[in-house]
Amino acid sequence: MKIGIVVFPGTNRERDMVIAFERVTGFTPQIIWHRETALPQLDMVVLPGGFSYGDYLRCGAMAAHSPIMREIQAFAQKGGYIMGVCNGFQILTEANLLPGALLPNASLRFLSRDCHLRIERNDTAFTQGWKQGDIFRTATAHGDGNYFCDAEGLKRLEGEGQVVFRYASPNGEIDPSNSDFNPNGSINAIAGIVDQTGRICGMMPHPEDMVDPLMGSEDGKPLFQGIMETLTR
Amino acid sequence: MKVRLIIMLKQGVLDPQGKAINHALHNLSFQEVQDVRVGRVIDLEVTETSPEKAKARATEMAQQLLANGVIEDFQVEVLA
Amino acid sequence: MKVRLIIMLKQGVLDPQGKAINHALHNLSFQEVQDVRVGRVIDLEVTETSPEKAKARATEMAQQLLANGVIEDFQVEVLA
Amino acid sequence: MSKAQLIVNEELGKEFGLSSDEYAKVLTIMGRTPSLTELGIFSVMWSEHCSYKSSRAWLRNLPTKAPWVIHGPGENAGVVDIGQGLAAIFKMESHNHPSFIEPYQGAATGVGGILRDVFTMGARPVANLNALRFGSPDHPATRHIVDGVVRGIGGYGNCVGVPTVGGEVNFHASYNGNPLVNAMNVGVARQDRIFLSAAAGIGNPVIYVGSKTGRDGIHGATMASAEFDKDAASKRPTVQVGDPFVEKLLIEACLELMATDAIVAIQDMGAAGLTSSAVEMAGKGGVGIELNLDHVPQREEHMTAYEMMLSESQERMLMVLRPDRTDLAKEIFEKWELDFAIIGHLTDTGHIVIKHHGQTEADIPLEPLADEAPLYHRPTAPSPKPEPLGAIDVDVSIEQSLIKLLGCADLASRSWIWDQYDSTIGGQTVYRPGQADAAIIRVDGTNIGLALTTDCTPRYCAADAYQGGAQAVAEAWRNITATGAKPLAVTDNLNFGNPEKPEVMGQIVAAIEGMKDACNALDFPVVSGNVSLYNETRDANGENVSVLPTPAIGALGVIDDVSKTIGNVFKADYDLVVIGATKGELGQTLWLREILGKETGNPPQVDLQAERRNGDFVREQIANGVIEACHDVSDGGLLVAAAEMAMAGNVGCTLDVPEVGMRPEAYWFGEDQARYLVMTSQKDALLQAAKAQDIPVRFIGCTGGDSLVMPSGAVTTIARMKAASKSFFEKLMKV
Ligand SMILES: Nc1ncnc2c1ncn2[C@@H]1O[C@H](COP(=O)(O)OP(=O)(O)O)[C@@H](O)[C@H]1O
Ligand SMILES: [Mg+2]
Repeated sequence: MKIGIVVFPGTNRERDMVIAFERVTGFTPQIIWHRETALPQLDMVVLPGGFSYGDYLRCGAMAAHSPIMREIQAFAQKGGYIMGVCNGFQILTEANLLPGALLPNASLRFLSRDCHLRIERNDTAFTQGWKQGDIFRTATAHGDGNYFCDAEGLKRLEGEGQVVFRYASPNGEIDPSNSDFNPNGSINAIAGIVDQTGRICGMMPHPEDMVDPLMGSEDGKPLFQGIMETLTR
Repeated sequence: MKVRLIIMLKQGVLDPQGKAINHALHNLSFQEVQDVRVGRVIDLEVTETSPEKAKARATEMAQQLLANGVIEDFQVEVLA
Repeated sequence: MKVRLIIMLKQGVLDPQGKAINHALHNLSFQEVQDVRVGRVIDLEVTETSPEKAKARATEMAQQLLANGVIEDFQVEVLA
Repeated sequence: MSKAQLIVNEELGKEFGLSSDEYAKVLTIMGRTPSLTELGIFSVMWSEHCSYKSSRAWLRNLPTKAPWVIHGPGENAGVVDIGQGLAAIFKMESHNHPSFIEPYQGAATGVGGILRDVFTMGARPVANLNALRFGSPDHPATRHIVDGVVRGIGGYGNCVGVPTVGGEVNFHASYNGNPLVNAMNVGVARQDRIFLSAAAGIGNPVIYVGSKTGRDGIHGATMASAEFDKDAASKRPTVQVGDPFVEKLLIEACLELMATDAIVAIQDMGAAGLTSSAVEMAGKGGVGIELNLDHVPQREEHMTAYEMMLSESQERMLMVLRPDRTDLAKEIFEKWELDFAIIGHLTDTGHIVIKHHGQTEADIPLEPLADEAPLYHRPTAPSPKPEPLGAIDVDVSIEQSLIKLLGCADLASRSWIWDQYDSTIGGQTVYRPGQADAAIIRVDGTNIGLALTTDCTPRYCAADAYQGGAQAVAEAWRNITATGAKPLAVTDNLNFGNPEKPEVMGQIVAAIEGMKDACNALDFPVVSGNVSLYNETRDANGENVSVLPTPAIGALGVIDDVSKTIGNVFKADYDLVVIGATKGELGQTLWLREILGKETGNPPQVDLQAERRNGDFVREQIANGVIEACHDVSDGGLLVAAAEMAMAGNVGCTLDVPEVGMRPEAYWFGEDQARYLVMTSQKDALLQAAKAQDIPVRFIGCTGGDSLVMPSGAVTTIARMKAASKSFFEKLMKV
């Protein structure tokens, strides 16, 4: 399994991602510097969290228009898998690889706390480690995670089953209007989506920080197990 | 030549910042305020000397990078 | 009546956003860009009908709340 | 505009902050009237901030050595051995005044500055902490300052990708016009790759990297600088704006360069920017330095030598490189898209020489600049003794008192703050804020754990600065001990009022004395620190009142196996034991202040022998697995400690030992020191071990349920406690 983690200036959660892949799958991802002009042979590209270009302008905007993204677009065209977490999700929407946009949190404040996600479908590489309806705890840490898309886009997303992770209460109830459970105010409590092919996934929370009991939980492990099962099959 | 881009959230996109400011202004007794929308200004100093061309280029910049068409509209103004 | 506030960093104050955007525009081959400054727009919908009064009130709002006088300057414009 | 309009004389020296004596000294050293740039250099190097002229004589008394101390005070940050060839590098620094002027940027640049102090020594920063003091919650400015400071700390720390894992907050009217923002950073480096600032190698190039220089923060000489640049509308703000994005690049670039053999010496440009970094590097190395300012990367036009030397633009570093490695270094900094310029070289003249536009703007001998820096033994006066405790007359029940205390400014849940700080980035955070008495971070790639805390109780210091200084150190040591880690060393941030007032100077001296005794008794040396004086608030009558004396202590502990650390969270069905003697001291307690509205009596007395004995016992029992959760008893006393552990774990407890020989309030809310509330499933073993070592212990109840149940049978639900605890920030920060 060949995973490439792309590092832009200001990316800062790449190390967390490396640790998670190593710990859960035993595979060591390679780091790809944003100035590289060609991608190596890869099964999956990961865009990790952070503040690419300081998140100045809009989160992820400048990274989305940097040269390496052309390669990543081509990689997507050829059927490659892509996962964007937090800033990576923002980059994927800014690059139009995923629909919608991430607006400032409804509270207008950065939020770093644990939340619960419900698995909406488990037939993707990213969710097959769970059962549909499973609830898991994960960390969040972002200022702009408030998922938005217009009414038509939302209908399409929901209709096609592209929502894979939703913010939920610890018991699995979904209540988009409750800020305890839907911390950033996302529309329909959407926390993560896939594109129409199911091979490109973006999510705001950080399962990669939840793979070690010492750090409080191993709830994030199934993400990486699922990816490994798909990519080593 | 100086060009100004004004970038605002599209009608229909929720603007929590505008809402918060509206609220805060009411608390300060600016009761006449009915609605607040918050956006971004980007002032560009460019070498281009033709206003038309400068405007066209700034439009390109907005489309490619500076505005996000999914949620934002923009206007271009040549300042000087 | 609609009033627009344009709030920019004072001359001489470092504008990290502008700097980064300038850089990104160059990477996208907008070589003509020499300098970028980023600011905020706040559009206020007010009940006031006299342009002078509206402007005066918006100025008060900026001074009291909307602009940070330590590092920002602002302009008021009556739009409609 | 011409510099000639500014005549350098004693008068101007005064405006620049130099006393008549100091100005006379400058004349003697120079043997002539200094140039404007030279005067600027003297004034910043001899400022309180750079020279520690009021505190230096006393700071010397603090213990700074231990077998595990690699570098103590004098370097950019303290360095201690944490095993496996690794070192922890840490320091705390204030940004008080800037945070009042512009809370967001003031706090943000405070974080940026302390990060640079740490990574300049070769460490990768792994954790931030912040010790904050704000004005009274009802003061109209407080909300705005809290909002800006917290956003600023989060904004900078989150962006650079360093987790913010702990800190403390107090509110008091003395901080109304002068909040205290003390930022601490901790980094980890290999012991054989630690970088120092002493320059060496005559002829070696001096390199400037990072952001460009603008006219930011040129105060010291404030007014004056505006005068000779009329067109720039004298209103130029002196506020520095931070750019955490550039800081992140700077960290990566510096660490990449540090993996090579290119660097001879390196120093961040902190306060007084280019001046202090150049002077200190050359001074420490015993060499001369010549800079040509034409090569300094500049953000603004027509900057003068004076402005460039005094600018406090952020995110800049100065380095001395091996001459054959400059190309390599340039390549690295260009890769990270940072400015890189050779701006000078080392000389054998022993002078700092500044050239600009072909002119020599300054030429100062370095030795006297350092050696003859002013040093004051300012007069001290004892502080008035606190009013006696007085009669205690209460009609508020224990339960009501508890609820009131949990919602008070100094005890209420701080989650509103820490929720805005990324505390998990890096994937090494074992205990976040609110989960343990000290934050616990694993050192990446090892099992080593670092325990981090900041502590100080200003109201104790105000009542008795000696006891307060000792208490701050003891509490920090206790907080680390309560996690199972071994306390190693201290960084301090001494925040006081105007040292020219004898009572303030008396507080400074007494607090340092208390710190010294505690550090000695606890084997807890001071390895770095910072002093911030002249912190004053103008009161309603226009008088300047000093802030409460606030010697903030930041501390670090270590444990070889991080999985052995414990938190302060209740789980169901354990026994609860108090370790340490309860005498029921009520002087200066929160209970007294919040329930009776009195701030009287002596603060709880620190018994350093008891601290040491009880703490060593607790650590031993944690290592043995006998203690499974632990919380030190401090602000609010025993009942508050139990309530905090209950809220953290969502598990209640039944307290079934009635208080003995004292009024219940004294037992439950007294703030006697050297105590821990611990949770165990091996009560008998614990009690026996304590007895064997003559440690005072007392079984006080069991955990379980969803409420706190008093011996009287009175029940307080966790939900109610949590609501009270949350209400303070909700109310304060409500839009
Ligand atoms: N400014 C802050 N930033 C981050 N965490 C904080 C801050 N202030 C307090 N905390 C956290 O809140 C918890 C309680 O703080 P405090 O009451 O000072 O603890 P204690 O009195 O036990 O030392 C600790 O985990 C502390 O790190
Ligand atoms: Mg503490």
